[in-house]
Amino acid sequence: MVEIFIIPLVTAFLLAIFIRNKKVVWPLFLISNLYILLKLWTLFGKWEIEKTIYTNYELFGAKLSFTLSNNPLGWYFAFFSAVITLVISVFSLGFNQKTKENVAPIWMLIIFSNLGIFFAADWITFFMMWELMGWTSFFAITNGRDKALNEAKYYLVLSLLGASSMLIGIILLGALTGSFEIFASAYGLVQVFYSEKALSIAAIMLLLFAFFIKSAIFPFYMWPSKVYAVGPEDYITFMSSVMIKYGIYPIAMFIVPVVGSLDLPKILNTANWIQYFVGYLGAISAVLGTILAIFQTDMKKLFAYSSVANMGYILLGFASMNIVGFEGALFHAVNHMVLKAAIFLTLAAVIFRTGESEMHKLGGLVYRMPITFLTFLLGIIAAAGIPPLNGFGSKWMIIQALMSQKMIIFAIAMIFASTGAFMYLFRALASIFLGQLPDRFKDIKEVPLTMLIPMIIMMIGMLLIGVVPGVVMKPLTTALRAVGYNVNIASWTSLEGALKNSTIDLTLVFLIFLGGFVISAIMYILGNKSETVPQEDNYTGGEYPEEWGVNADRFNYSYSFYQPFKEMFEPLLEKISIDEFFASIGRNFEYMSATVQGLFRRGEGAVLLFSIGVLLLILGGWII
Amino acid sequence: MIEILRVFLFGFFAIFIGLFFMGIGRKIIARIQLRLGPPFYQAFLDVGKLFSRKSITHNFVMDLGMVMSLAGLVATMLFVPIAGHTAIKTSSNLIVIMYLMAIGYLGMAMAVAASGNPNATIGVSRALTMMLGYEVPFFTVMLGLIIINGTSSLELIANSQAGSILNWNMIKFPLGFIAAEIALQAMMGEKPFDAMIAPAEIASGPMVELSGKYLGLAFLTHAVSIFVETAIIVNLFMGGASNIFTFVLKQFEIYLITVIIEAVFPRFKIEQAVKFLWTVPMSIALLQLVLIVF
Amino acid sequence: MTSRWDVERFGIGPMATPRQADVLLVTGYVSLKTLKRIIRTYEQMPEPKWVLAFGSCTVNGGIYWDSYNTITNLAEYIPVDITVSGCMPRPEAVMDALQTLMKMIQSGEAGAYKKYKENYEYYKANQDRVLRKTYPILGEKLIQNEEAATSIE
Amino acid sequence: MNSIVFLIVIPLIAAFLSLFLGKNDKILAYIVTLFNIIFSILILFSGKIPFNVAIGGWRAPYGINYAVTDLTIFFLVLVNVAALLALTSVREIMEYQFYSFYFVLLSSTNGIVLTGDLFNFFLFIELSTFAVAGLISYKRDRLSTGAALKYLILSSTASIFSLAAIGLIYKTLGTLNFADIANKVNNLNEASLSLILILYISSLLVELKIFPFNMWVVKAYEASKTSVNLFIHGMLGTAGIYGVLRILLMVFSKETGKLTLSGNLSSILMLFAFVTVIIGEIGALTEKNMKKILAFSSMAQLGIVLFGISLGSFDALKGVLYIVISNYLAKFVMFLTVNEFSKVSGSTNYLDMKGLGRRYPVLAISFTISALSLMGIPFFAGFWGKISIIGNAVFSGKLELIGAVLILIASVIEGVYYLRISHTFFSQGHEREGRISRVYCLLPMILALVILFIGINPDSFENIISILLDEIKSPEKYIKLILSLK
Repeated sequence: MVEIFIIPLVTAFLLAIFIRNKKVVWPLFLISNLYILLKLWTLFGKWEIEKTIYTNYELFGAKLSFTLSNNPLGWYFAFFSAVITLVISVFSLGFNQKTKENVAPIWMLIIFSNLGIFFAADWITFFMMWELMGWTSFFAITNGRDKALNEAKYYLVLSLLGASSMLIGIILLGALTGSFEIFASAYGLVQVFYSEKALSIAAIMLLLFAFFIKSAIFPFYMWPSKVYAVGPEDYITFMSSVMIKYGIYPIAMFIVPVVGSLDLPKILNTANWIQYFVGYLGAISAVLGTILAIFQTDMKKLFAYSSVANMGYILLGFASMNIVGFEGALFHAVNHMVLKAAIFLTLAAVIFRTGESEMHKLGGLVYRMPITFLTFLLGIIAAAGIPPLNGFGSKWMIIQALMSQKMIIFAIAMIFASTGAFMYLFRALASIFLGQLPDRFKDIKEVPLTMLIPMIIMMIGMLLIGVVPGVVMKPLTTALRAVGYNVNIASWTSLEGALKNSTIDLTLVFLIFLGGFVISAIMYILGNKSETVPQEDNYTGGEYPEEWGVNADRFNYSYSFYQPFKEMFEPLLEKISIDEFFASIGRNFEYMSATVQGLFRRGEGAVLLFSIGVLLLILGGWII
Repeated sequence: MIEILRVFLFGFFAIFIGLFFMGIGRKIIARIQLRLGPPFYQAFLDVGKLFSRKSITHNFVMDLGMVMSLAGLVATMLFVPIAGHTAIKTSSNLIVIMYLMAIGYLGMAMAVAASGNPNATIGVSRALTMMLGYEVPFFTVMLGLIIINGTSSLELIANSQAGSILNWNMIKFPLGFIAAEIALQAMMGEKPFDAMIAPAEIASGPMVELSGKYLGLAFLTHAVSIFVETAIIVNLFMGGASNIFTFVLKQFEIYLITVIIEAVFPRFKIEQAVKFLWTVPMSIALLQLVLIVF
Repeated sequence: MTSRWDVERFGIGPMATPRQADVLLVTGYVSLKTLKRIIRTYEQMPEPKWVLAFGSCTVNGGIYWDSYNTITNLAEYIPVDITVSGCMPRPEAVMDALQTLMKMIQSGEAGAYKKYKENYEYYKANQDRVLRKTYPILGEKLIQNEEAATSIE
Repeated sequence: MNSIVFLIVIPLIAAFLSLFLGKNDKILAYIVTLFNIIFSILILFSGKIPFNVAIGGWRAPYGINYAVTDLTIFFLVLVNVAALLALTSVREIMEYQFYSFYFVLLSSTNGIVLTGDLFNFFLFIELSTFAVAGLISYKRDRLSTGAALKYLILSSTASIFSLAAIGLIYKTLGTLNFADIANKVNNLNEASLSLILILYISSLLVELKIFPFNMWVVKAYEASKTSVNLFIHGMLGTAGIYGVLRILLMVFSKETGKLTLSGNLSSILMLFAFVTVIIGEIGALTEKNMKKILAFSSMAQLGIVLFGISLGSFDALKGVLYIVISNYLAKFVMFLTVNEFSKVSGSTNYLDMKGLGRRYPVLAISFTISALSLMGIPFFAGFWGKISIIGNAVFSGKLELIGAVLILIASVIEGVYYLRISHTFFSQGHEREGRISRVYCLLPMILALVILFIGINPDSFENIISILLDEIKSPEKYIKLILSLK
């Protein structure tokens, strides 16, 4: 248990020493991740392992202790994030041949905090790891590049604000329940909830605030698009797949059990107001994330908003407070990890070869990078939640749960978001890989083997989870059982729904799809043979495009892809801009800063201010 | 083994019925427009001709995409109960059906975008926008039926309407049926919701670069999609059927409505179409949903 | 060709793109500018393909026989399967021609597209001879200038 | 243990000597400072603590007495170590004025910490004021003269107030001895105690850099040398905090060890505290000059300290001590780093220091660690202070809750500007000619490691703090210690 914490620290230290030597750094990084994964593998089932460090530091009259325990739900998250991290670190091996900066040591620290967050058994440890992740991410995002500074600052501010609110929340919780242990405080909170209603709700809300910030839920949905656009691509892959789940885990671990055990008045006989609160935020994130993703031109921003939408789905699953929805949400967390990692790896590969992340400047890369294309294709099919791949099962479970709880608005929001997902996902596919290949990319090659292997692994992973969901569902249900939920251990192939007669067998779905494919292929083979023509040979109303000065770039339709749709939403989005609101807060602080500096630069007011201070004190002394 | 045979049987049956409907549809439109119209078997001739012609492709994605598109629709079709039968015993889950259908559309979109023709890409962009337009009201209608029946199995919903015609959801929930009909019109890409095809405007949009067997596959995809979509409506609102013949007849009734609307309407611009779908059918569907749930 | 005459009853319909078309109808006089587009369209049609030349203009130039920028005989530039004379031809004549073409296809007579492949040099030479007079619309210089301008940016 | 007086006397003698030694002043300074450190450490380990020394045989409460208790020795060591650390940043040859002022400052800060008499305390504060003013104006340019003048004006105003307060105390209680005042403070009526406190606090807040009494801070930091900054921060600042702890918590406290202020006085004090924090952090937000940033940040940290003190709970006080030690160490690291970097880059603007962190990662990492500690990030010393103060503030009342929230927001702002600077250090910069000797990297690194050590292992510091807290909790021991000599 302790090794998996010591190893990252030691590795981070070694990486920092060898930072200039790339041939040492990235293999070391890989080995360390491999070790963590293997160690986590052996930890499965050993839920009783615990390590406590006692201190003499007193808070509220009790001595603090830091406990790390192998809790099943944490293991579930930690294990799958370790798998993804390992795959990404293989990718980094090839990806970082060209980069000047080196993000490895900081990244290793984040992996340390990652494990810490998932294995923390008390809030103080959790908070410490949480904060560690916040500021290390800042350095990882900037990675010594000035152009990333503003975005990283934005992230840092949100991150620190979240941590601050979490600190107050933890303190409230500790004072209310007399314990900083996560499970004990959850239990205690349920006990004291009715007598200390306002404070308990405040504690829950403050914690939720922090979790929402980290998982980019509605009012804080902008940071992924800002951060992902500028950060180092391999690290961004980690961030978008693993780090964005940090808010999900504590919600599953703490908020859901607590809210689920409370007996709050229900609205319209369906759910209590906390469920609706969480659910509405989730629904808004899903819908808004989708709409904004449709409008993006930068592919990393597009998938950043896609992540926001996916976090919305997960939150909807939690909001249903139904065991199927809960399982579905946790399942979706892992599914999203896998598919987002796959997608971002391909984006990183594209950027590695072309150096371009604006979609309308790309196109036709399928001619040059077919395997990257295939990975991306499977990735977007999974992200769209289309059956033979892995995004479907979890989305299906969440929708089932929402329908069985009669949460109609949320179900409609979910359908809106996942149909809208086709729009932006296809747009990315068409703009990056399909269409005309510009001349400047005529000579690029497929990425090297070290980058191909992780992509192929991700493809297999997505297909495997999609066809045999038990790969994830079995550990998940085992973990949930160990935590104390009354769930059946899932079977390898089928998923249980929340409604009547709604078990689906995903392997069967896959086989049926194969059947359809065979029929279709027969028809295809029956047809006369076809010849391949070059990409320029296109119907253009009889015109020769080159005579009009139209090259491959101009011949692509990919700049304002959904212009009519955009025009429908633009007035709405222009009026309400939370981004602008946050930015104006930042600007106001900067104006104030100039004022304060001016105050200290001039000397005239010194004595006057002194007298004002004294007067204030006198006032304070007199008015009793 | 017998299951594999059933899969093939059902698949080809759907293709057959779909093409048959298409042919009759053309005939009906012609008669509405006071023409003689082609023979009812014209669709079969067209497909036969297309498959026998040589065709051009731009890259392997086009081949893969077209095959995927038909495969997706055929797979969807295998999930839809036809007069209580499905090719393979499944729970015929509605959500699975809705999502599986998407793979067909995705395959088609991918294939045509791979050709690199801007007309095709514009067409796809419109089709996807339209999809967002109709899926939401259609799902809202479905949601009501799912909630009232407590199941998302299409078969169970169809069975629950057994008995007299008064048990049909079409009679019980007329508002929902109307909304679903309008959504179906858009789903089939018929006028007034055919902005994605628009031959005069964007040269038949997605199909602009499809030739020979690729166009043939697109035809077949369209045929199967007609079959699947009408079958879903029949199962949802008209109580399925006891034998295949009645089932196809009911499907044809649904298709007839669509074709008649198609014959007399002009075309919406894409944003008009989406706005229309989100206002009129959506509010009808929501009204129905509210009536059902509360 | 519209609902009054209804060619659809023979299974004939207009198609939006050459990729989907079997028959190319060249209706009316062919200026040099049009010829260029006709050739591109014809070449983009997948085989088998047929050409129906429509009206006198496509056969002998019609009233434009002495125009400086129209061609007089389409068959010199692309292989024509069947021609319809008249200025303008009646719809019945066109339908008749289409029916005849169908019969010719069935009997295997109509295979002019094979000729195009075999005698490509001949057709190409003819095309080049007249098309030398036409220039790119924007002109190559203009394109170059534009590129230069963008590169300066 | 009468030799305790040496701590004050020897620097004073050295101040005279330094007028004649010329270039050997530096050696003298090191000798005297080392003597002070060794002497105070010897006292620490002598096992005689606590003890009391009556000067000239005049026993308390009639004469001046120097009391050495746990709190005293803790701050004594801090002050003297600070003196040594600050001296290491003196590289160039200084004129004798610098050293003589330094010796006066050393003597007076030692005196502030040691004395047990209010008037004596006042005298030492005055002495230190003149020394600091002299040190600030050492550069003799327009800026430093102005800054020194500003400081002098504010300090003299403050000293008038404190003198008035001392007069009032003598009038009402008839004594100026700390212990005696503490013994008799219950006899005072509410109004006179309020008046005395108002007057006295006003003067103390000038040294504590609390808004609106802190107009001198930024200019003084900007105008003076790094070593002088460190004197102000490490010696004067630390001694000032000691004064506040001793006088507010142990002398003028009616309730045991608590800050008992009449009515809204404590609320006003708290208001000052968190306004200072906010002002300090906001002021630093867009500042480019590193010295000014650090000055603003010092203000903010001392604001947090005052906030913790005015909360009036021992848990919060523990947090205050953590903040004090974290700020003490971190500012040293930062000033030393900035000193080295500004020598290489030739300016104190942090944008000019771009890329230096890549060449001198040890310094830049030490700076980052200090910044994180000031922000109160876990694994660094400041966290234990922050969690304690915030934790106690949340449940104390509405104003305290607002204060806690504001302080948290302020720490976010602090994070923005500090980590921005760290980022600038680590970003790609251009080549420079100057070099920094590795030796100079060593000290910041050690201090940063101490911060890290306390952060990871709070036990190491917790024991010391609990001893200090025990003393503050029971002032009657202090009273007994001094008055039992009678």
